[in-house]
Amino acid sequence: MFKKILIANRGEIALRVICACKELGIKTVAVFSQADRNSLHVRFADEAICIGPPRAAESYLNIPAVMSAAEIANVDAIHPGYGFLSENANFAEVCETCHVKFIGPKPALLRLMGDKEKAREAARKAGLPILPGSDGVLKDEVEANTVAADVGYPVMIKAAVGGGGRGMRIVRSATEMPQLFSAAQTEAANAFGCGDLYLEKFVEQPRHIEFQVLADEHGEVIHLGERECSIQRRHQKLVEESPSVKVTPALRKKLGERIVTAMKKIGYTNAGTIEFLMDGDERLYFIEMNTRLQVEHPVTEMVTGVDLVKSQIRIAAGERLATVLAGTKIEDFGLTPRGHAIECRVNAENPETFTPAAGKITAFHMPGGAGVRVDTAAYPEWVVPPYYDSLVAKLIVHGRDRNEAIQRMSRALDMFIVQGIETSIPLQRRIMLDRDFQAGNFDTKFIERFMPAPKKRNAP
Amino acid sequence: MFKKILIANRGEIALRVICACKELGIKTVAVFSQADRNSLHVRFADEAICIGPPRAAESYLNIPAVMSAAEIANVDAIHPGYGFLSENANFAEVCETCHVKFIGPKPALLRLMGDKEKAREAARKAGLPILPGSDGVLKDEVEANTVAADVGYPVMIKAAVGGGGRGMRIVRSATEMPQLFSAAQTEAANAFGCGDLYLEKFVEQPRHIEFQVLADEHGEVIHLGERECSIQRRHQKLVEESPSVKVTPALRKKLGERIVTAMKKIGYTNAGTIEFLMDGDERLYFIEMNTRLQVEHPVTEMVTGVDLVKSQIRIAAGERLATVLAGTKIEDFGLTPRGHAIECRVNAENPETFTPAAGKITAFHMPGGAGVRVDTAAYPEWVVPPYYDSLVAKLIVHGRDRNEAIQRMSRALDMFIVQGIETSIPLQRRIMLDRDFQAGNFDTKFIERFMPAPKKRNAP
Amino acid sequence: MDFEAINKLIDTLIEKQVEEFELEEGELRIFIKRQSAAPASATPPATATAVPVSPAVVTPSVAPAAEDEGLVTVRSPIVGTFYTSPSPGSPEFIKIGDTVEVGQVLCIIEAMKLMNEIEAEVAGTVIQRLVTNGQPVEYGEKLYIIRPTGK
Amino acid sequence: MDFEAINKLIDTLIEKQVEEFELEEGELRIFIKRQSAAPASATPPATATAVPVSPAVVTPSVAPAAEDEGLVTVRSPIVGTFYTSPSPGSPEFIKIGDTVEVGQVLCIIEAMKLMNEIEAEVAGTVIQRLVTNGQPVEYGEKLYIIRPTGK
Repeated sequence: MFKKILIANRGEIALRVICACKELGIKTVAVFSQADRNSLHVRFADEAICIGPPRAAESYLNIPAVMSAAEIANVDAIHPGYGFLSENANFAEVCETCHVKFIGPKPALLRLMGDKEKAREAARKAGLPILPGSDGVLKDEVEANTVAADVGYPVMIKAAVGGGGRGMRIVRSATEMPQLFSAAQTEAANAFGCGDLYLEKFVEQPRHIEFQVLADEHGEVIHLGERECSIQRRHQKLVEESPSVKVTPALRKKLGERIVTAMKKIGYTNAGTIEFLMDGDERLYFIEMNTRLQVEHPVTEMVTGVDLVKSQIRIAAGERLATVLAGTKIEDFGLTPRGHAIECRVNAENPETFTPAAGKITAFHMPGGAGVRVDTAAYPEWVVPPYYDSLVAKLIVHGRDRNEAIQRMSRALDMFIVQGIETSIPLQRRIMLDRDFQAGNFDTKFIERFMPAPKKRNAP
Repeated sequence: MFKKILIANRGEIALRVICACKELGIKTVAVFSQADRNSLHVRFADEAICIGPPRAAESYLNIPAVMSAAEIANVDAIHPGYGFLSENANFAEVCETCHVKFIGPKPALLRLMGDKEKAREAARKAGLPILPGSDGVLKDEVEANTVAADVGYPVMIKAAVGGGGRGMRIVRSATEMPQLFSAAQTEAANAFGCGDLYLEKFVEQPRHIEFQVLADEHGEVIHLGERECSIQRRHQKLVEESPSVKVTPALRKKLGERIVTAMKKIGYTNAGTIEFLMDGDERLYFIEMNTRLQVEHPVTEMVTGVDLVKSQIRIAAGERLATVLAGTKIEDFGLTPRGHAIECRVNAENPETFTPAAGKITAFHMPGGAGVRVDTAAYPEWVVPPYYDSLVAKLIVHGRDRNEAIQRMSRALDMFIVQGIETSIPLQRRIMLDRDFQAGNFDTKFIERFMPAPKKRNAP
Repeated sequence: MDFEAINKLIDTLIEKQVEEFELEEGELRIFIKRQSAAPASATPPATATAVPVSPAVVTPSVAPAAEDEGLVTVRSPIVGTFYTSPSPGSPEFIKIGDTVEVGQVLCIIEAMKLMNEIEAEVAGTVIQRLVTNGQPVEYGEKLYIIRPTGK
Repeated sequence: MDFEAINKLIDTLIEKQVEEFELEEGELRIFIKRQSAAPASATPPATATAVPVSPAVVTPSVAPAAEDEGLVTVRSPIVGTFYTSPSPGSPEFIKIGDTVEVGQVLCIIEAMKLMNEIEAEVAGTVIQRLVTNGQPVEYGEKLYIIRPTGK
């Protein structure tokens, strides 16, 4: 087992990894930017090293600075968390060169899954269902229209590299294609330095469902069921849960087996998430694979009893899945999750406009009690810096069934006091009380339908 | 179901009941003494009523004040928590008279179990194993010595009424009896207004093991396995866990069935705990029954997935156990607990001398993350009042097995920051690192053996 | 005992934040322990940083700063329901502006079906009533303000 | 009781961050315990009431109040290992008391097997070095204090 791990991240996820290391008896090294000197990941690590100024590009994304810190602290391994360098194949390669274990899959797999079109092709070859669309990158808008006619409009054109919605367009007819194709191409080229586009059938009101996998370095793979992440705004997840109301035990078993087979074919290692769209007929289509820990991993932990971060570390240290999962009784309950878990991402933002709201937290009271878990690096008087993402805390609840989980989330949100900054809590409270949400009737457009009409201005 | 419940308690347990009510959609009424005006149970209840000055006898133990509050708030039911009025048969009777549901067993059962000697006799008749000893109250020291000779020394003489170690003496020979008998008699008479004594065989280094039961008002009873509470100081529990390392599945099944049968015979309703001593040969003997929620109930909740407080409320509202437990899959996993749970009671006290340490909490940071639950009513700048017990927080962890639970508790204690007052955290950290504790080798004398020798004074 | 020197020593210990100091020198032995932990200015930041604790139904409408001017506030000694008269329809025990004697009944508070008479503890003029007839009151709730005779 | 000596002793304890001090020497016995944990300069209530956030290996030994007097602090622009000379055994780039020119190499910091030369950004006299040869340094860590020429 590793003796010392550097955590190349900040905030709640850095703290999450520190917790896992402490439980495994591994020393921890935090790195931090000048904006994060008073952070809890700095406070609770065994060592902490300032690696640069506040801007992420000069600190958390600065590979030489992170590697120098790893060198002077003399660590065995690096946990990248999520975001920042977690899916950076170059970084994973530098780690290999420096004989520091990168806790994640091999660089080649990071690279493969980082190229969406190649990933889609790899998934298809490995036997996963994909959306009908182009075979690889499109030559031009003429080819795009040919393919589109084949799969049927509407279609989605997408940048082969990159993410976050840039370089994406929905095309509803052949006449719209030329203009939208060239706009997407320009946007992709500007944003990612590559204007390559591909095309897929567009699903109008999809649900977002993803499967968690763990794969050891000896060829064993297991899936840990699904998470439903359809409650999103601007492609950012706001509420996640496991299991999904739409995934039956039969579907979970069938798709789960296909996923395990596919991951073995691809040679995947460590933790990963395979994202699917579900259409109105409850068919699932691969969209992409995230080759790292997900923000929403706790909901899977709650319903399986498996600590995913500890599993990542033990797998990276060469342990076999059978050992890593011993005592979890995961083989006993098979594919039936234990109860139901929901996570709300408490963001520092206006709950209606989603404008980020950095600033000082003047009062901070976390809910506790039965079935409640909070993952956070916030504390009273902490200043949420404006440089990074707006996640302040993850509130996770577990209940015997979805109904109890929703009731528990409602009361936990009621008892979560954050003052000094605006947060998404009021919106999430309304979501928990929403009848469609309670009935499980929602898709990725849920928030749009749910948001109130713009406020009327006061009469003059 | 009830519309509004009054919580006749304070601190973390009042908050615990508020959480349960919120999840059930029931309105809550907090009562508080003048010392608790700035308490979280007051903050989070729907209504709050000051019922008296700081002294418990004039507020939380003041039946007319509590009942007047119930009357003006117009509640359907009262949850008594633990301590205070929770085992007070008179209070339960007053509730009945006022047509307010007392959430607990019937007054007759509170009265029966409140008299230890009668309880022991009832347990024996209902088929539970009891320690050999006197048949009821002892006439005098002569009869005491006759019985003692029969069961063999050492024996324990105990007050028939009361608790907390007063009126108790260990007698190791016939010659010691007269003096110790009269001392115990006087103490019991002074403390509880009744000098009645009974006698039992004394177990030298017992383990303290207790079983949780739930019984509905239609004659159905279920047990939820055991808790091990041997880590005590001055008869006060410091660390509790479930399951016990000493209770095998066969023993759990056998004793569990006897308990269920006994509770049906006795006609018990609502939640209760049956306490046993375990001797060196792993035989269990009934000592007493607590007719209320226990402080350490969360460890059972963690390994069963059953919310005990919500169950209490639903049972009191007349629901059947089958409904109350629907969805918990308790029938599926039968008597095999899910993983392992440990609780540490974080008390405001010196961790070596146990002197209570009331005062202002200047910094308060609760641990979070995977498998960690905190039940507390404390917050930064809160002043721990000197009038009540010293419990500041309950830290509960859950792990896939005992080993993971201990590692998790260690890291959670490391990350639990309470400043301004002394707490038991340093002692509990040492307990988690203790090899005997880790190996499961301990009994109720553990703390004595574990405590350091008194510090030497500086040489003059 | 050189009081000046000790005084100076203590000042130094405070300034340098020394918690314990012990000195033995021949006949002399001195031990000083300062109060630790207590934050210098805990008064205002307390409420600012703490969880804002505001009870749901507790505080009644604020009375005029009674105690400041020698006025006497009559508070409820029990939880119950406040009544201004002995029975519905009967005249009130007292009216605002009335002069009351020590022991005179001001109102009743019903608790557990019992009528508890609340008596004046000072003689004076009733200048304000802070609760309304039939209202539930909690322990310590302000009922009346009396200006004692001669104030 | 030598008050001056005690005063000086306490200052030394503070400077060296000694928490407890005990001495017996013939007739004399002295014990001093400093206030621990509480941050000496809890200026904003932020640090006082918040979880005390003190990084494990971060802050280097406190430098003299450099900026106040027009002194210039040279800080590390990267994370790495600090060396006073270009290679083991070779002479140091500079010594305390040396006068340096703008652009003159003060030291090197090794990071990722690369030797990064750290140059003076002002001309002046090197009056203090705050890290030792071979020591790991973090971003922004104080390396040297220079008194600019003419100050």
